[in-house]
Amino acid sequence: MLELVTPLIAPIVVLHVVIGIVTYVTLLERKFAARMQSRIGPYRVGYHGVLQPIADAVKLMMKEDVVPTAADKPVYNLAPIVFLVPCMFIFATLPFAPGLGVADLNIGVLFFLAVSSMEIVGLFMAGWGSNNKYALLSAMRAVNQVISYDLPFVFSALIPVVLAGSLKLSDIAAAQSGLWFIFYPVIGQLAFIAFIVSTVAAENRAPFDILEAESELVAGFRVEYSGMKFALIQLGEYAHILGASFLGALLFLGAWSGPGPEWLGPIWFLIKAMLVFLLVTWVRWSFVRIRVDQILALSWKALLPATLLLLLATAVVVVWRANAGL
Amino acid sequence: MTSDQARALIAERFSGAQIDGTYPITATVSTDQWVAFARFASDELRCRFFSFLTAVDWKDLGLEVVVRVDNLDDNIALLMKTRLGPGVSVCPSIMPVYKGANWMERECYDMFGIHFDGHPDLRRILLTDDWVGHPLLKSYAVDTPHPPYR
Amino acid sequence: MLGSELQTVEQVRALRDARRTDGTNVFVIVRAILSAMRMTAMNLFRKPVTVHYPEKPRTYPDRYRGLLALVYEKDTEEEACIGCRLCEMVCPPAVIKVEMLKGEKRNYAKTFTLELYACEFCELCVQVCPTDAIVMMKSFDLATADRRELLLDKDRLHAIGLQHEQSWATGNKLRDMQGPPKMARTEHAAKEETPA
Amino acid sequence: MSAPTVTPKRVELDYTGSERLTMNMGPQHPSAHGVFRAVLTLEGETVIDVDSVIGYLHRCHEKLSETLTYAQYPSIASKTDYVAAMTSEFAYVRAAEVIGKFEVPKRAQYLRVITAELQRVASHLLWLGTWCMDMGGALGGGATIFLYCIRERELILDLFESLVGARLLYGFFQVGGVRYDIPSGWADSCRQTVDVIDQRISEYERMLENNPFFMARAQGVGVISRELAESVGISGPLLRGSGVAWDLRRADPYSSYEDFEFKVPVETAGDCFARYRVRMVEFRESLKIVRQALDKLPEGPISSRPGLKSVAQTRVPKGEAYVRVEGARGEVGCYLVADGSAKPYRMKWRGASFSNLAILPHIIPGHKVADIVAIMGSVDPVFGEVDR
Repeated sequence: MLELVTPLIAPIVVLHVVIGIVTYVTLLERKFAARMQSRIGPYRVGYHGVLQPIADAVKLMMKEDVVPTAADKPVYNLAPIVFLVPCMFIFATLPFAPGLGVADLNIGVLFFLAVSSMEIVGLFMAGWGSNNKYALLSAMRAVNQVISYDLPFVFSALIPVVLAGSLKLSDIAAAQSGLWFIFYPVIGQLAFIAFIVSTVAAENRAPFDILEAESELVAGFRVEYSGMKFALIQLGEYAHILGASFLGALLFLGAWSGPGPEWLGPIWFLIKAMLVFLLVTWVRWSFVRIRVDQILALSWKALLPATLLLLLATAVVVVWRANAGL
Repeated sequence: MTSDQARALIAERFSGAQIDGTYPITATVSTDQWVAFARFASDELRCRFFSFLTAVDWKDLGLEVVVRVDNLDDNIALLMKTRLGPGVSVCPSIMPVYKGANWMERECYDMFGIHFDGHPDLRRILLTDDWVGHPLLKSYAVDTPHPPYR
Repeated sequence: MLGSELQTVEQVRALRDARRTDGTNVFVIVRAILSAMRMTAMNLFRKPVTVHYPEKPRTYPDRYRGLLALVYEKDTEEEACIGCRLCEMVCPPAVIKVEMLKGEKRNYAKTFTLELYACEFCELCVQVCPTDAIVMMKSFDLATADRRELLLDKDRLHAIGLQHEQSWATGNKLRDMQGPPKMARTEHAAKEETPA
Repeated sequence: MSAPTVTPKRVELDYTGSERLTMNMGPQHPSAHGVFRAVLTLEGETVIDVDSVIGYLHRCHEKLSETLTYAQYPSIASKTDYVAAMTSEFAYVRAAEVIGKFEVPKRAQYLRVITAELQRVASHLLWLGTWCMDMGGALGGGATIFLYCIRERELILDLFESLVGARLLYGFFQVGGVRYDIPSGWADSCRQTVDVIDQRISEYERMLENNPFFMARAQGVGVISRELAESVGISGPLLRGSGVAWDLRRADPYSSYEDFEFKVPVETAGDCFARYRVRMVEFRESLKIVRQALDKLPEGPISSRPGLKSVAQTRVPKGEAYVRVEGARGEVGCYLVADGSAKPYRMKWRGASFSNLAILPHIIPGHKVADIVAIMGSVDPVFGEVDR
């Protein structure tokens, strides 16, 4: 019986937990950024603003949903959902503890990477359907950027795969029970840096947020969205960031391994993911944005060759170690 | 070049000009010589820095166009003036000589209604395109009614 | 566009490419990135400068130029305004309107209106007031949804004067401060003191 | 407002097959520093052509000044360049003083220097913040620098508030001197503030210097050649960034500027980064002048004329003068024609931002959309001064 019910209930539970975490991740980022900028951040709703995300959600739901007259309505209305679904899908393969997750696929990493780059479809639909020149430019930039950065993203995520010798996420986590991959000499650190850079870029976060670029393109592809649709896009974006943070914690920071009893595992995992998230946030609030041509140049001329070489070096090291019997 | 030399040079080349002061040198030339004088100021006095262009409405005596240019190397300041004469509101444009005259002449047209001959893009710059009248003329009282916004 | 022949598109591109520094010095780049991140991290541990405004009122400096008000004379408790209309004439946006009421010993303001919504708080009315009647308050809280409420009449101005703390400046103090030669200023002050 | 006529050639399909897009930036746009509208013609991301539309903030200051007396107008003059209000008042007041040959006491001159230099620092702080926000976005590192700059600018505004009682539009100047003397303890708090800001400027430099993201955006972007700069008449940090050592405080000293030691920074590259460097050095030089002026501040009256008692107290004899001061954005000039009454006959306001903004159509074509905001920010226009 349990085998039948679990696949039905687990996704619902995970979905709700993820949405809950995502809403509070926004508060975490706002507080963190505020302190970095000598401000205090949300403060009025609840004690030190703890109820702020809920207030935001309620506000966005109550807002009028404006559809531009000239918009391509089916595309425009569908875009937030097409954007949100892949962002939520990436949690399907994530194990939160040994055996705790929706589906621990054999090709977990591959599924994750494939689905996470699907968000570009929703992005482009939003930019195109809005029938707005800013949104269109932003969508064009988004396609450029996401395609360029998915490759280094994939290559840097493949390094732990090579080290662990499996595409299954739980296997990769288990392989780090002795040594977290970030502490793997040289390769681990470089791969982590490449992973963070390409995560920031693939998630379109500052300093690579050229498709949002509110000083040039106002708000980019979501300039015409308001109310619930805006909330969905926002939710999708943060879910994607959260998913990538979990992936980073899993691939490099040893997932749920940590001191204390075994049931603390998911909590350790969450803490590590939050650390990755805060690192990305820290980068975001420290730099100015760079231009579209420079972003592409960085990807194709620097990051892609670097990650490729690193992957090659990792493979060589792994083969050498296997041959040497280490 | 010093300011005195510049004065002497102006007096030599533009005999009809009234010259006053040394810093700035105020030179009033006739409207016919206006562009030639601007070119002379730019090329020979090397007053390349274009400061501003404006006009003064001397009521019955007509409009006067005032331009200030500077030579930044030798610190020579030149205030060029020309009287358009009563009732006249056409002046040759010095845009071919100074690029900064583009917006300044548009503003002057906007405020005084002076048509700058040879300006390629003479439209209103600060006021709306459908504004009636030219506000800085003394005949345009502060409380002149204007059509409501469209 | 007009006059852009001096720098064509090609020239701009050439200039831009010529001046581009090669970002190949990895050491410099890494150090610069770390230094920027260090600065933000450093500020993470500084005290926030946010002022919780409505909860904790901020302290105003002595010379604060806030709401305008009329005051009563201290000794006689009469209105200090003599309706001389100097403030009406000096006001740059012309928001003050005064009518004079002739009295036996002194004059009064029959009406005194001030359109606070157009006031620019330049303190010129305070400066010219010969009897220190119009002053400024250390407050600006007069927000309202109705513009008409900002059309202050004489009673309202007197009420504001009693409600808030008065700023330092009065007409005589300002003119004393600006009085040119020091000698004349002391003489002026002496003359003021003798009748009292 | 009806749309400006755009010649059809700009929006048609190009025969080379590349499609052109006309895009409006502004008048309400996050990076327009005020209400500025640029009609851009784009080819992909590259700007081919730009038409600037200004005048949304026009208040006809020049006509207004003909109806206000010399006593009334200074407090209105601060509304032209509201970010550097002190220098705007300064230009007008000095024009009247030059025509009327009014003396200004030494103490007043020094107070003018102190406030003008503090104002320059405050204005440059706002420039640095908004420029970085243009380049970095309100949801990125730009906002961080912006908030740091605003934090430090508040310190200077606090100083001004305790000096004159207002934070933005001061009315500190009057013909013949200044209106307020410094309160007790002000000099000490000013010294402390200057020290704090000096230290914080080093922090901004550490955030931006050599930073690859920042350099990539600023270097080689928006290059202005010296010839173009002079011909259009840009001034201030922009002119000095293009290789002209021209500072009115040095070239045409006024208000005792010859008493102080300071450098005039010059850069030759003429790009956004050169302008950034010039302004960063100017920060330090201004702070240096403030320190010197506070040390040397003489005793004495603050105005050569009796305190204002009536509206028409100041009369200026017949005459005309063009007077300029080095504002935060460049040459703030006032061409004043007086006819002997208490009101000017004609006043021409030469806003530095107006001339500086006129450079945009010359330098923007050929750049990317993202560069426009960087160039706009480095020009640092204040639309109160552009539209007057």
